[in-house]
Amino acid sequence: MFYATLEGLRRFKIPHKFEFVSIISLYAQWIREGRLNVDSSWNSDGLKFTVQDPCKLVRQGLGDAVAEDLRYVIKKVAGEENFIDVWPRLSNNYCCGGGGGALQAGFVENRRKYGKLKFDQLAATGADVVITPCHNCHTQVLDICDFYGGKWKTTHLWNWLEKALIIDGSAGRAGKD
Amino acid sequence: MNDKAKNQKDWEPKIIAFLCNWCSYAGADLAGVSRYQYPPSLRIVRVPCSGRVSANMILDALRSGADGVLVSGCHPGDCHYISGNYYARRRFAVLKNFLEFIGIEPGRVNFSWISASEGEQFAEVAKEVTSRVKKLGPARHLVKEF
Amino acid sequence: MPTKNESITQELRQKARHLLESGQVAAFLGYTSGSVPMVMKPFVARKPEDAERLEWNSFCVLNLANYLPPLLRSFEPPRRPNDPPPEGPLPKVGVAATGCWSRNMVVQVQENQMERERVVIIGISSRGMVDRKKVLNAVNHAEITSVKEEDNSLLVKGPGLEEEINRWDVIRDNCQTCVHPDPVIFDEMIGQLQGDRDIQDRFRQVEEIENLSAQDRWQWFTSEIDSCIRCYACRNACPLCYCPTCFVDDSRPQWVGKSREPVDTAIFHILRAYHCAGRCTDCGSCESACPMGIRMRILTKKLQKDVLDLYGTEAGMSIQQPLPLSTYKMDDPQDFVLTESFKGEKK
Amino acid sequence: MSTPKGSVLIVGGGIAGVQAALDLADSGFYVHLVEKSSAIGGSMSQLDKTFPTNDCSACILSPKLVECGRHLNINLLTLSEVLSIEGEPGSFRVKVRENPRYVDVDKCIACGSCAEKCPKKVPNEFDLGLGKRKAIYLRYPQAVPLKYAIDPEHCIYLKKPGRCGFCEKVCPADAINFKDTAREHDLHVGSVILALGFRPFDPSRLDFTGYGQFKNVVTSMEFERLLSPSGPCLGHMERPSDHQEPRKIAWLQCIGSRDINKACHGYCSSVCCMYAIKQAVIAKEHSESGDVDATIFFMDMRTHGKGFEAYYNRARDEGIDFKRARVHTILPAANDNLKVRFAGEDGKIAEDEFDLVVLSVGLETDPQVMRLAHELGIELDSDSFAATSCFRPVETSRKGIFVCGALAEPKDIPQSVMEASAAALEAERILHPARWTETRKKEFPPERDVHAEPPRIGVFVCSCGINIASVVDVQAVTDYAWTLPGVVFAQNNLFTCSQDTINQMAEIIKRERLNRVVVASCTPRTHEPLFQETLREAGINKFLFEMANIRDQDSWVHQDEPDAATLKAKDLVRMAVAKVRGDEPLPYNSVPVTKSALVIGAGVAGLTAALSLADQGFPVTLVERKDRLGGHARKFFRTWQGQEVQSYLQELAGMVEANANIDVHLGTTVEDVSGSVGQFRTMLSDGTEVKHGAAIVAVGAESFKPRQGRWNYLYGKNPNVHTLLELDQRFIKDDPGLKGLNQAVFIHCVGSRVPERPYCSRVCCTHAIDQAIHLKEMNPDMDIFMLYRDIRTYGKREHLYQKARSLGIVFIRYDLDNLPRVSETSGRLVVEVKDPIIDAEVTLHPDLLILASAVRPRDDVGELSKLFKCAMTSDGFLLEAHMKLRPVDFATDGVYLAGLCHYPKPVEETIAQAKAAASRAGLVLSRDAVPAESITAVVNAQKCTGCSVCTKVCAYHAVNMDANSQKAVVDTGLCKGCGACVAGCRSDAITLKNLGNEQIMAAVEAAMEDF
Amino acid sequence: MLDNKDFSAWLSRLSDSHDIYGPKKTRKGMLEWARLEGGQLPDPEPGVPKSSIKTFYFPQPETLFEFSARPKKEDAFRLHEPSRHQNPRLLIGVRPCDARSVVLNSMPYQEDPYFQENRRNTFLLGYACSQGCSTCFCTWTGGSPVGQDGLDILAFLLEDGLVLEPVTERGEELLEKAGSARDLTRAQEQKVDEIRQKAPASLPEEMEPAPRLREKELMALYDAPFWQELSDSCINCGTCTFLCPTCYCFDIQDETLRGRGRRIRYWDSCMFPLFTLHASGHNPRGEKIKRVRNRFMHKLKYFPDRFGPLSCVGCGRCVRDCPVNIDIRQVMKELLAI
Repeated sequence: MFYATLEGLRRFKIPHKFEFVSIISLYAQWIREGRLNVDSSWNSDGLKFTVQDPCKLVRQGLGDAVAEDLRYVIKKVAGEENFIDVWPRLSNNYCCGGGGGALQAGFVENRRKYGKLKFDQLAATGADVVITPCHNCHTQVLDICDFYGGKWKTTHLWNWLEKALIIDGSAGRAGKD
Repeated sequence: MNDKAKNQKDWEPKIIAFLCNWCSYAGADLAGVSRYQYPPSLRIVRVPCSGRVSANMILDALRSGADGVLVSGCHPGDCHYISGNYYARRRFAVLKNFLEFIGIEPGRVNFSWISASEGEQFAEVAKEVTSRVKKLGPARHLVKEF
Repeated sequence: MPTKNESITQELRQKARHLLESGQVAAFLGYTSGSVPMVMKPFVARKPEDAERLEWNSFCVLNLANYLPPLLRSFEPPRRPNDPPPEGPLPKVGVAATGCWSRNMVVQVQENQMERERVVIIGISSRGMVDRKKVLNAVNHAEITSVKEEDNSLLVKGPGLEEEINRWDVIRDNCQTCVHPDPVIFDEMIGQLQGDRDIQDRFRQVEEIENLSAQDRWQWFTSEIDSCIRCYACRNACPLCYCPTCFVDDSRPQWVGKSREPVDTAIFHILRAYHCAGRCTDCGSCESACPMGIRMRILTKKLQKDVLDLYGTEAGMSIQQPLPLSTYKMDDPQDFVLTESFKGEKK
Repeated sequence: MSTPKGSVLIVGGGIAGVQAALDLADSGFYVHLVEKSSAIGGSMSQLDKTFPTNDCSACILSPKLVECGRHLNINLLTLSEVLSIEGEPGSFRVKVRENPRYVDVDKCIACGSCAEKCPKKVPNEFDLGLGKRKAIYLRYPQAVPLKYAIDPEHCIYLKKPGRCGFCEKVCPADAINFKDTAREHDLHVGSVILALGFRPFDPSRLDFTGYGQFKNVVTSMEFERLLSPSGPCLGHMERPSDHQEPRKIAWLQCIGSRDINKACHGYCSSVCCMYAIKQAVIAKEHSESGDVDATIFFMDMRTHGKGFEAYYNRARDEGIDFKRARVHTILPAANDNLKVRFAGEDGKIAEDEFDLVVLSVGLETDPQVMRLAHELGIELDSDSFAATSCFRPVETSRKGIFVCGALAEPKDIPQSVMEASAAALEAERILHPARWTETRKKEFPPERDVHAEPPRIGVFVCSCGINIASVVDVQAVTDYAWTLPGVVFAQNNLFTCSQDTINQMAEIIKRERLNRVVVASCTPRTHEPLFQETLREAGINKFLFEMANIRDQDSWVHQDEPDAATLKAKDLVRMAVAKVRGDEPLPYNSVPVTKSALVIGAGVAGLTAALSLADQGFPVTLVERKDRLGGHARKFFRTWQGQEVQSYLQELAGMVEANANIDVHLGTTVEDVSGSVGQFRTMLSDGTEVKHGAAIVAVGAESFKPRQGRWNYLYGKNPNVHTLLELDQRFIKDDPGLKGLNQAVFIHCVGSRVPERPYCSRVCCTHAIDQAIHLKEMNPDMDIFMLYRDIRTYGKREHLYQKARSLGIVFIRYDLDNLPRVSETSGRLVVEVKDPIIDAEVTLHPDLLILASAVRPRDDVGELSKLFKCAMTSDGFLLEAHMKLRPVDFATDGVYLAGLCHYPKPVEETIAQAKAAASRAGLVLSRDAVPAESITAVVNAQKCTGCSVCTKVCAYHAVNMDANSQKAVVDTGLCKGCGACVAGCRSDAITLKNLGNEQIMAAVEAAMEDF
Repeated sequence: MLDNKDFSAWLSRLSDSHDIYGPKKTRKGMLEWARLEGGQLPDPEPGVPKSSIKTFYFPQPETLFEFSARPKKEDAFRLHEPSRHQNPRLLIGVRPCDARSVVLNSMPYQEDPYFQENRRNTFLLGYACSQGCSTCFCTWTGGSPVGQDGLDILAFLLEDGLVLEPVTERGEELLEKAGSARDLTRAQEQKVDEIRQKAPASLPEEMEPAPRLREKELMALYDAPFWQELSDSCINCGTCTFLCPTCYCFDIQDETLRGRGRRIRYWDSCMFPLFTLHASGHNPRGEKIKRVRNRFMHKLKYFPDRFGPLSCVGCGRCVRDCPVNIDIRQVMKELLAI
């Protein structure tokens, strides 16, 4: 929806006043502004995080800026030292292999074959968690992790943001388990 | 007198080097600027172009007592005078084979291409030529004596 | 039945007489015989009746091209150096020419020493010329007072001597290894063209020396030339050596000492040969003229071999083909260049 | 406008600035050349070799720099920046800030002792940080001026006065000046030329390249330094990570070019394809192991320049792997190697590992330059290059300020040099009334006639501070010199080149009545002119001089062997004395100039050149073989920028016809040419004899018409098959028939880049695409297919290509093995071609088939080239004197070329080249006499055999056979003194003045003397 | 009479105080002068060696003096005598024609210290010719195959040894040291007489051209038409001149080498382009025909006019080795016919 609207307006040169902003950039902005207070001390076990740059959001969508924001948020949330970047990265990151309807249309074998590249890339990081800020990527990364025997946990970003959130700047975290 | 000097153990060869003004002579200068050290055997004669060097000149150097000769010019294509080194290349190719044919030792008469930016290469060539000549010992074959 | 050379002699006389009679040429350059067996006299027939003195046999060893430019000049009206050339066509000269001689004529045309239009060339495909020294060796240097030639043999006579020698055995080295016996330019032919000869080891003499060590090569070279008396017969018999002042005659600069000293003699022979590089047709005149039996032809043969190997050309094969040392190709071989061989060594 | 100023400011000391400076200074204008760094030379000085000739860059550039540095009428302002420019054409006030060098340039002798002692190592920007230099440094070994400079950023003393200061202590010339300060100059000039160049694109912005991440990913400029013998690894080609020689190298094209995505540079940088090929070729050559695998990843191979396509073909034959693929990512691999993933044209993913990856980075404008342009009011285009137009290729938006080189658009060296001359011409056009008003001229006393005197030789032995004296026993050498024959004076000096010693030397020459001088010091290449000038000041001919190089070629290279070095110094002095004894006074040759020009060909090039000269007051004879002006351009519709050609052409022709200085001969050809630079005499077919000082050949070319053979494509058989120019004709007539068409197909490279015509015609891609766009704009519903081999819309023309694609024009690539097939069924055209992307045959039914056919040289160019003794390429175009640095000169002095007879090119390049040719011709026409070489060949007619070897080996046609005497004669106006004839002559009949065999032999013999 | 063994022994003794030379066959089969050591004997081939003996009188080159080319050295421009050959030379197997050439050359070189010094220092032991060769004609020139002119000792070769006859005083002195000489047997005496008789007869009939040529008018000979054809075939090489024992023209040159110099005298030939070339560039003998003519006119007219005999000893070397068969005998006949 987000990308479809963005690209539609762009390609057909439809005049508009929309500004396209990802929630991720807003998270980052709010963290920078101090409106969201996050603290990575929860991650005392040193869970390692890595990331998937969704094509529609980054490469074809809003570009490197949003991907940098994504990393900024993860580092804030999980701790600077616990983030391991992939290579290639940002706009140049690999596609998850599940796009273009592949997840829905039933080409399972092909999809997993394309996904092998993504799997190898993510596995090479040794991360415990892969952040996938796109539902489509999420499902694909989840599937290839399962299929190829990955050890990581595939999640969205907010799951962890919530863990690191400091309510009122003082009394512990919300939803601490 | 000359021979006596040559029989001494600390014999240092004298090598006449005909260097073209635009490339190899400049390369020799650059070797100096860069302080690349090489044996003090060369006696450089500056000529406008390797195409200026004739067989007669090379033989004259040997006849005068040079232990070796080096002729060096611009790399093919770099000639300041468009094509001088191309003609030189043919003259020298034929001459070098010929001199070796009549028994002049390979290494007595040498040719190289050295550009103005190849200071180190110049020093390398100077060393190589000197060591070749040293191995051969003092020139005798075409040295005029009286 | 006349021998081949007798037939050629007849036809040559006929053609020369015709050329002289008809006024097509002012003179005809050929050979006549003289007082010593096996030595022929280059001869200029100036009148039709002179043609009868022309003779062709296996002892015509000197290259007639050598005589052509001065002979042609002798028929030009005298003029000062900067006077314009005389108007109208100049007298022509007829000449007999074998393969190598004709190739030297080509070189002379290329080098601006004569005009092709001014010579009428009677081509003779060469069967090879006899080396007088080989004959002398064959009879152990006994005195020879007469030699009679058949197509394939020589009958040699002297005080207490009578011997038949196989002709091919005493043919000059250059003729034995000759690849191009046919004239490359001619106006008329006597006899047929025989085509290029397939010689497998035309450079064998050169290769044998190449295979020696440097020391042995020097030994060979010096012993070959040590008898040289600096008479310059080799130079003067050579159609390439037409400089009014040869480098040996120069005193400013003094390239080479003028006397009989080993180094100077060596340099004379090196430079004389080198000056022929790419121009020499291996006609063998130098060697034939040498009174001391020096085989200086091997030097020019070596140069001929290298020029052929390196640049793929042989002298005088056509007027259009450039002389190899006055031209170049971008990708001429340069393995001999130290800085290039460095590359090779490291490979 | 009142009388303009006779001086010009040039900003930027790269090859373009230097060329413009030399052109102007040599034709009567005073030049201020402002360079930001400590030495001129620009980017070209950093290159190893140049394409397509593989010339050594430093070797060919250096002489120009030295000339610039020594020029009496060029004021070199290094370490300087322009602050402001006020005023108008003819009179600009310029403020320049000259930053402190901290080294007195009058004193510095560039011995390098300072840098040797300087403790502070700094990354060397000249090597792009790959190597180190000191805080006191020389920008590069051949730097001009050859003076050290202190980098205040890093100098320990300047940061903390009192500390360090070693350089000051060791400097033998007392040249260090820590108190140096910035100076401001107010310059008053008539015109300004901006030659600010480019900077290489910084690929760290493009993360996929891994640049900055992986050590073995380098930019192409860095790789130049790695290849260069003067670079950080002395030409050994090492990769940065482990200093091993790379065995397998990849080049990635279009890094920072043709990339509207991340690099934001939509334009093509024009030069990268060629330099990548060059680097690959050189890497293979350089390699010590001899087996370097080179792979070039590219989109379109753009080898559209003269000799480029042949270079490309040769590179392919030599085994360089060209992969048409866009690389996705560089991945790290073991041993610091790099893995490259790419999709081939077949769509298959492949992977390859390399030791080294070179990023062929594009050219962009430096932000500092953008700021300066902004401050000066110079408009930049959307790509941040100086905005120019096709008809005014070197004019900026501000009148009187001109631009040349890569500042206006990415371009190669010859194009930059051409524009530099063109910019110089524009300045001259404004300022010509003030020619020679501000220039200086050196005056010398009359020379003493020394012919009859026996040699009286003076020997000056230089200590060069301690540069020589610390190794060579200079006193012993001086004493020794006294004993040599002919020597009547010998002296040792601390610095022979210092001003006071020079003055003293002049006095000694007079007092001792010396008639020969030997200086034993450094290299004649830098110092000979200085000492020769001293001889002239002392009233003797400057050719009575020799140098013995006892520094660069002795003391500096035998530092640990003082005895041997001293012996060698004596030998060198003895050799120089032996040589100088034979030196004779030589004439300062010159040829008086007929101050008018002949321009052959009245196309755009000829018209422009004629006008450019006539506007400066030089009479011009313009010869055109056809009976009207305009040439090839009469068939053009518009430039790639959209300007209409015909109206421009009419205007141009009108101006020519109206110009009283131009004498037009229509329907006329050149019959015969004699004479040489300054004094040509040309016979025209109409019987006129023209005397002229210079000539410009602009005879154009023609369009290849594929009437038969392999490239016919039914041309001339089906009425709907056109060449580009024929379609232009229909555009010019505004043919309504074009609007209703459904489909058009263009076939590129018809008759270009094929075995019988192996060059690229350069203009056709842009032309065809522009036509396609025009068709599409006329009728947006028209389907248009471009069948191409490589799209070569170089430079800013790339935007057209992008536009065409965005308009929906379809591009299908073909290659020589798979040519499009054109047939006809019942009058309708059928085009079949294989589309490699979809891997399928495509059948098209165009209403219009346009053949982008080759530009081919005219057949009669050969005749003309013979008349002017000019060379031709194997393709049949005229061959300039030097592909890189003399793009509009012929090897024959005084003859210049412009336009299509040189090589196919668009109208803007033709105009620039025509102006450049006019500028070069102006060098001759602006003076009363042109200097000619003094050291020339001379024939001894008595020895000459007339064998003509000399005439054959002379590259300048300076030796000819005298028709009467049949002896060689030398035309001293043409002779350059190379001596190829001398070495070729068997009878020593031809020799070089002062470089004859006797003299060289005297030196050789002297070298061998026992003592 | 010495048998070969004693002869060899004698030579061996002499070689302590003399440098001995004689004709030997080279590896190329030709007879040439060679140093004989340790009692080596010359090869008893008939005919003359390739080179004449003028090399010993008129060395190629002769250093006249040496000098330093460095004016500021102590020995600056001081001329010094070259170190000269010390031992006297003995030439063995000299043919009478060659020996006679020394006498002829001595005429113009009467005052030449170098030539005369060499002559003093050189002893000639000649071998009488028992049979002329086809190219020999000494008898025409005033010589004889058994002539004594110029020799110190004349020897007749017999099968078992040689018969030695002293000709000069110094020859006699030399012979005294030969020691073990034996008297001639009758047969040997007869043999020697036979040689004396028969040898001249084996040669062409005497013509005595010298007096006849002296009588001829110079210009008539000079303008004779046959010179043209002669010069047509000549290649102007120096073979005839350099092999000729009586060609004595020389040129002089200074040579420098590594700071030293010397003045040398070396053979010149009237065939060569530098011969009589003036400093102005003019050469009175600039054309081939003039050079060819000069050689023969000098030998057969100018020399006899000045000194009496022909400047030719009839050794036949030029006839034998001229590459174009120019035959001086023919020339003589042509001249005599005028």
